[in-house]
Amino acid sequence: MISPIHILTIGLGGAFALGFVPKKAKDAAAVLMLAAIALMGVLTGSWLIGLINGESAQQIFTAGFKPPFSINLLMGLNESVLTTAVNFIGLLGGIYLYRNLKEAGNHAVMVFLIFIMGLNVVIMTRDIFNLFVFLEIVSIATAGLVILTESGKSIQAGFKYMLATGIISGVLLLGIIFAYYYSGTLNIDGLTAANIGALKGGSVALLLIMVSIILELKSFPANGWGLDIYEGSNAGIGAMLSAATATAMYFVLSKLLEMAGSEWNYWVALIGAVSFVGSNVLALKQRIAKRLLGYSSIGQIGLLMIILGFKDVLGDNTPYVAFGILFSHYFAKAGLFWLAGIVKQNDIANWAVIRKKPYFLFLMGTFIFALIGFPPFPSFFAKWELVMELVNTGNLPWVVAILFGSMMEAVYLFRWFGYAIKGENENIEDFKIEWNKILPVGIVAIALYVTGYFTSQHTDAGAAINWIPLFFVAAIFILDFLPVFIKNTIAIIGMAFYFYTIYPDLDNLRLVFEAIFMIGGILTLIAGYAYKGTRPGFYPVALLMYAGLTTIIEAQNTLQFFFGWELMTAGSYFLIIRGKRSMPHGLSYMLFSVGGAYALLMGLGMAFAGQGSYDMSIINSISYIPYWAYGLLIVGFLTKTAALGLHIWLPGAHGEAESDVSPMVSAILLKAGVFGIVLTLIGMGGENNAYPWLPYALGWLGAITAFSGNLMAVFQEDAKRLLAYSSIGQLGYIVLGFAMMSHLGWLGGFSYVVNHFLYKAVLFLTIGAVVLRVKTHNMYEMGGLIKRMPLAFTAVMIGIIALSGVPPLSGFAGKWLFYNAILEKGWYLQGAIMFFSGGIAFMYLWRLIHTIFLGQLKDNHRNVKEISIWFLIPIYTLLAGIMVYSVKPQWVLQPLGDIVAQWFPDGQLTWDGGTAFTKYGHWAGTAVAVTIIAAFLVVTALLMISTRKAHKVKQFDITYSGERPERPETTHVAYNVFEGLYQAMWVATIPLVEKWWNKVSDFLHDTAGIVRRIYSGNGQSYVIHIVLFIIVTYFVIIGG
Amino acid sequence: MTIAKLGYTLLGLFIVWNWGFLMGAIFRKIGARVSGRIGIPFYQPWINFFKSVGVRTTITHGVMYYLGPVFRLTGGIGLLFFMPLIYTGDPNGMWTNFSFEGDLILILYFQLFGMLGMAMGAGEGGHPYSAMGIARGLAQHAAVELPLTLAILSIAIQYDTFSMYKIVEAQQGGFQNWVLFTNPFAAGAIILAMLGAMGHSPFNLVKAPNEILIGPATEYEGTYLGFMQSAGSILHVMEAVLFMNLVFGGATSWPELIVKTFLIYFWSVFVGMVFPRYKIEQSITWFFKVPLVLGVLAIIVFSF
Amino acid sequence: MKKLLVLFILAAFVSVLYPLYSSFHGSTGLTEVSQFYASKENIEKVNSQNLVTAVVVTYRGLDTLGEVTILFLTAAIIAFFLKKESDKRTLRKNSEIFKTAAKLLIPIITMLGIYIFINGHLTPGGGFQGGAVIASAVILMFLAFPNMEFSHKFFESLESVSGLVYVGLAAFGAILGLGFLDNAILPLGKFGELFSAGAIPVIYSFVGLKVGAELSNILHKFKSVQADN
Amino acid sequence: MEYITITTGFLIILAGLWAIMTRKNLIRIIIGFSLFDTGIHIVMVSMAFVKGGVAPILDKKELLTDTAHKIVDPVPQALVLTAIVIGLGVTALMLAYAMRLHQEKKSLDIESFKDLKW
Repeated sequence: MISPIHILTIGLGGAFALGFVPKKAKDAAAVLMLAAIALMGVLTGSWLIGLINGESAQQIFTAGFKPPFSINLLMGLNESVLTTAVNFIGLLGGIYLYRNLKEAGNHAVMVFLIFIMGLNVVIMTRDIFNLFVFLEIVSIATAGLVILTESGKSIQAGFKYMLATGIISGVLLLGIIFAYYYSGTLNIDGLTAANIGALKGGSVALLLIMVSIILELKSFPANGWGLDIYEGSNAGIGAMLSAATATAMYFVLSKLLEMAGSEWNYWVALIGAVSFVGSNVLALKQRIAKRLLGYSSIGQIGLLMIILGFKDVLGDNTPYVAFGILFSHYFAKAGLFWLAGIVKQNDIANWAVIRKKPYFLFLMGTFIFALIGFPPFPSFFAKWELVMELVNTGNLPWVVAILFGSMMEAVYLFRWFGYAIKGENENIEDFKIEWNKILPVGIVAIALYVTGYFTSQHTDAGAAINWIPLFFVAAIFILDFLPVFIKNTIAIIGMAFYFYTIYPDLDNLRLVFEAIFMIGGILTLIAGYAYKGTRPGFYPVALLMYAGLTTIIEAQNTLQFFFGWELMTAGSYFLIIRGKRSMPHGLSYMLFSVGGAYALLMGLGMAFAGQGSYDMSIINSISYIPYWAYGLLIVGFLTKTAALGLHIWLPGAHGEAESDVSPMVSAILLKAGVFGIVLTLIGMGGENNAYPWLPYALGWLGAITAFSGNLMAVFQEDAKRLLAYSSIGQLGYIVLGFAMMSHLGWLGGFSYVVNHFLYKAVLFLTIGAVVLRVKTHNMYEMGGLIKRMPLAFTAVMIGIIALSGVPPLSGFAGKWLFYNAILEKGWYLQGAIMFFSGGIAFMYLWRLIHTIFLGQLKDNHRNVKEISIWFLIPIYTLLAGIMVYSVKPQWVLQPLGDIVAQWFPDGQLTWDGGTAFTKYGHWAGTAVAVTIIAAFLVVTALLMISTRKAHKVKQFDITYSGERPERPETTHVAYNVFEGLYQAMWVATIPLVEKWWNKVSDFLHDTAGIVRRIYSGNGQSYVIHIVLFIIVTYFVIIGG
Repeated sequence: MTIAKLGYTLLGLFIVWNWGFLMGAIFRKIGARVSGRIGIPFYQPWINFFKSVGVRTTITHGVMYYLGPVFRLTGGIGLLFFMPLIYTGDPNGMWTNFSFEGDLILILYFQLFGMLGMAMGAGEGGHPYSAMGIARGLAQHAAVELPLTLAILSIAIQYDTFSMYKIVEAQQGGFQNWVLFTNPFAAGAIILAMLGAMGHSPFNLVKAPNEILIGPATEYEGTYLGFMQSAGSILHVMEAVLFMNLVFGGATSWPELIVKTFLIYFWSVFVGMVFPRYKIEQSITWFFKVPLVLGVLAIIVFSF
Repeated sequence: MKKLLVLFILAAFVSVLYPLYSSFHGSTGLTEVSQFYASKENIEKVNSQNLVTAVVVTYRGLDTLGEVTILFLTAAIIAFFLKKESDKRTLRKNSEIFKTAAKLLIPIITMLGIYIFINGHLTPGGGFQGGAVIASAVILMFLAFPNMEFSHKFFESLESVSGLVYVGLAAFGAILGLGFLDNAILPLGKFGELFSAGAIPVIYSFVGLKVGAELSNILHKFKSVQADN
Repeated sequence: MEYITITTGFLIILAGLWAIMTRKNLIRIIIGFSLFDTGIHIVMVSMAFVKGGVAPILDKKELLTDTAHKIVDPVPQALVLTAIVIGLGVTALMLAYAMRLHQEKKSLDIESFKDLKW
């Protein structure tokens, strides 16, 4: 193999040779440069392959002497990975910047080449002074590249950069020379052996070296200059700085950290944490895309510093974790910077223009999800491993800091993405595609998926992940150009087949949920046939959600579970955000989901701690602060079930979603949270669990959620929001049921799970279909539609009777079980709240059916048609389910009872034929239904006998104070009908939760707004920041 | 057995139906006398009923409109089916109807059946006052339910059962065993909540549109109205029976039932004579005050 | 106010640096590394009379390569960064004495520069110093004859050739298996003579040429973008 | 001897920093920067000094025996050479920047270049 020293030969030789290329032959120069970078890449790449295949790392000596007497370089596995990465991104970046470099001339091309070469040496060198020299090369080259495409801003940024790096390198030099004075060597390994940190002056020298490297990484808050060059320079250069330079500098830090000794680990981690959190918080206020990316880069480097600081804790996993995060950052950030250069929009709000070319949106989404750590990207697996290990070793505050910082990052990245997906883009000029610019972006995006896949294969838990659903998603994504009919059929067949293949392997508990997910999924997909055209982007994301859902069910280990959970979140986010006015709700949905996911992550980490396994069964025996662990898991799952306090995303998200998406996210998706809660509660040990306060609190939360959800539903004018609030309430019942931790409670809970799936799917589908016909969500704009759509009316009528719990329909089963459970458990007050909530539910249900279907038909609806047949098919299938459940409840409740009895054997229902007994009473579902139906039929018959030939009267044939009203708008009482109730209960409708979250948000944004003023833009103050940073670290680390 | 039981049940239904008419007439009369009028003859309800049924029904606004009274009447009849009328010492004995020992939850929820159907039926008529009345009714109903449920739960805790038959059984053997005395808080809450459930003044804003002779009752004529009058009479009695069973020891014979339901009904009429009508928000807040406190106390007392 | 703050910061910075200062006690002997360089065996191995040059060009030759690269980079950056804003330029006429003296001095200064880098391995001096001296001759030229044509092309080619030779010599060592930048690729010669120390004088000469050319280029660029404001 | 130089070196570093942090004029800041660099260079050279040593140029016969005890440390001297050249490069580039900045806004006041902030 060729000695890596020839990177220098190639790089420098190429750069010097460029001097001979005639000024006119601009292409020749650029091509020569790309060839040189490619050659360096091939060289390092061949080393990478060789080292992976077991060759040993090579020391490169110069001048024919051994270190420490001469400078040596090292090509080990890490070095080969990183140099290859640098050269790879250098090549792509060179291609991206092709035109700019060409136009700037040979000199600029030389600078770019030397920049890449310098980074290679920085990674490989083992001599600290040599490191200093090549760092200078890199920073001078950077100062040159900043002004590649000149503007006043870039020159200013470049000057500030030079000022700051000048000071930093001076400090570094001072540290180096004193290190030499104390140890007599400049070799990093020699310095490591000399342990200069032990001396008083030596420790200061070490501090100066370490701090200057940390400052080179643009640590918060002495990093205003860094942000300026990200913003001021060409986006292609920003990509280089963020991907290549940061990668190399990070490795330098890791080299020097070994030299500094393990006592520095803590400080590096601490500075990293401050940087990660601080930078991400300040970014909240940022609206300039490139500067935003700068903040994010700095944050990510902070995270990487934390990982480095915990290398002793992470042990052999350190490279896996660090590379996972590093490479996600490397690809994604390069991609985003490049996109910024293509889109050419400064204000993130104007990124809506990216939607004009949908595949760019896909690229942007890929990068953003990779940055935040969603599957299937490497950062997901790395973050998982990191959190698991940190929790395992009890470093909880660190985990909290990491997750908080990540959360903030998610806020601004998703806000940006939200603008891209939903912002106004009418008046923004479209951008042009240049092939040399799109190529690198495409390559890094693909690389993210590929590296993600291979990262997952690295650990046993990750290798167990079933990728088939994801491949199916990918396939349907490729087929996205096909018409709806074909894609829908493929999707339905795919899901049905998949369900058929996996259902025998599932236990009964999982089968119940999987059936809801898959059968429900297929039924809601059928409604998709009603759509025309290609419906771009719908099927990949819908299937992504189902892929996540089924992965949750199938999960054998916690990693798989979390993987599925995040996939499901991502898919549902895209589904929700498809709605017309759903942007703000999509954002809040995502933020709550991400927050919830982090709670889960911590909880799962605590489960891992002390058990050392990822098997799903660890949830059943958490030993490390179990109260917290179970609590966090439950909180995580509650974000998905939209418990009070975590619910503010739901009404908007479900209400504004498309007609067939609302049932997916409401009837189906919410059950994923329930499934999680069920697993957690099982894990807590069922009846005699040792954590009585958790279910108790959960029970109250459920009851209050039920009450507030229902009450809010009453005051909605928007039909879909009404149903959305209703879902919050219904999920409150479910949570309360499971919280009771008794057989009856759980059976009630399960009964509700099944029922809510059935009737909420019916209601959302029907209302959604009606909305498609009448083109409004506002109930007061509808009315009298029973005349135009009797089938829809019937469906809603059955749906609301089932929901309200009025016998004989299936909803009563849940109610009956509930009150028996309540009495058994002794949770009377909660029970009373539930009952009251039921009464309130009645109001909104009546309102739903009355204001839409009854009352006065509006003039503009006189010719609307019955809802689409494609909606009616799933609706009536579900109704059949409700009817069967209603008439033969034992068919459903007995199997559910068997499932529940696995964990709650006591207090089961006893069955005598169709009659269920508890110790408090009994209920004969079939008999009751028969009795009522019989009575109903008899009475109907009597009426029919005595009312022969009743003729239908006209709409306005009503007595109205002696006059006949003529306008349906004024006669249809629909708007604000529950004013009386509002006057009595307005106190309970104050959106305290929303206010609270707004306060939190305002607080963070205000803080960011104030703190970021330290970045005054004055280069001088940046120097002061740097000096202060050094002083503060000195006093903190070494002390007075 | 079943045939015989069906016979008894239908007989019970007939008695209740008539007693409801008679009781209604008596209280109309009392009301008239209190306000210095002569009032109707005691047989007026029957006249009304037969006249309504006898008139040819000519109009309909649609299917739901048509089925509204059916729902209503089915609700009334069903309530009677699911509630034991008279305690005979045998859970499946005569006059216990098809109550399956009278599961309280079933009864509480089935009450809503007629209400719901009626609401939908009247809704299809398209009369604005129907909607207003129903909206008010539902709001008030929910407010009434809260103290009522608390009290009923308290009684259920007290006797450790949801079976109405068992609750009645436990109150046998003298009035000192009545819930009224054994669980005064619950009883208090029920007695107050009852006022709302009966729907007399001051809680009759729901029906207020009646006074100006429009709303559901005028929308429906002929047989529809007859059905609704029947349903009204049955429901009135059955509500009273519910409270009688819960608080006042049930009834061991028809005369006892008639006396007790009369007194229960009288209580609500008496209050109605004395107090003027509440606005809907006033009535809701009223139920959240004393009745709610009593209900919570009833729960607290029995949950330890 | 700001100055007070800066003063305070500097005071704090002094307290950071003070431990360095206070722990400095001078040196009583060479470090292990320098002792190695000063050992007889290694003096002979490198065969350079000037030990500093031996360190600069051989032992730490990679640094020097980097250093040369930095100058090269700077020159390249300045070349594409500084652009002519306007041609209008009024210059004061130089006096005849100055011009004549310059004509006389420029060759001598250049000679001195060349001497310094050629003898870099024997006497104090070397490529950088020599290059800088040559550049000072160029400054003098610019001052004395501001309107004289300056062949950019020539200097750039000189730069590139020197750089390529340097890298080539360095890589040649590696290819021969001696090591990158090993001076032993050329005969070591006799200690203390001009042709000694192997590749050092060759390298240093090219470094000198390169530095001279680069500095001249930079200076020319600075000069050429000046304009009347 | 070495104490004098190292003290001077540190003082020059501080003087340079003072200039960088307080002067408004870009050229003065750059001069401050040069001072800062020079100070560091002086400190470096002070490290090299060994009591009684001569410059490490072996142009006298007696220096060739027991060289290690007769000369001062050549390494910092070599390093300082590199450092000086780097400093020169950086200074040149900064000056070029200053020229461009002046072209942009016809001002050399650092306060006038605050277009990028927050």
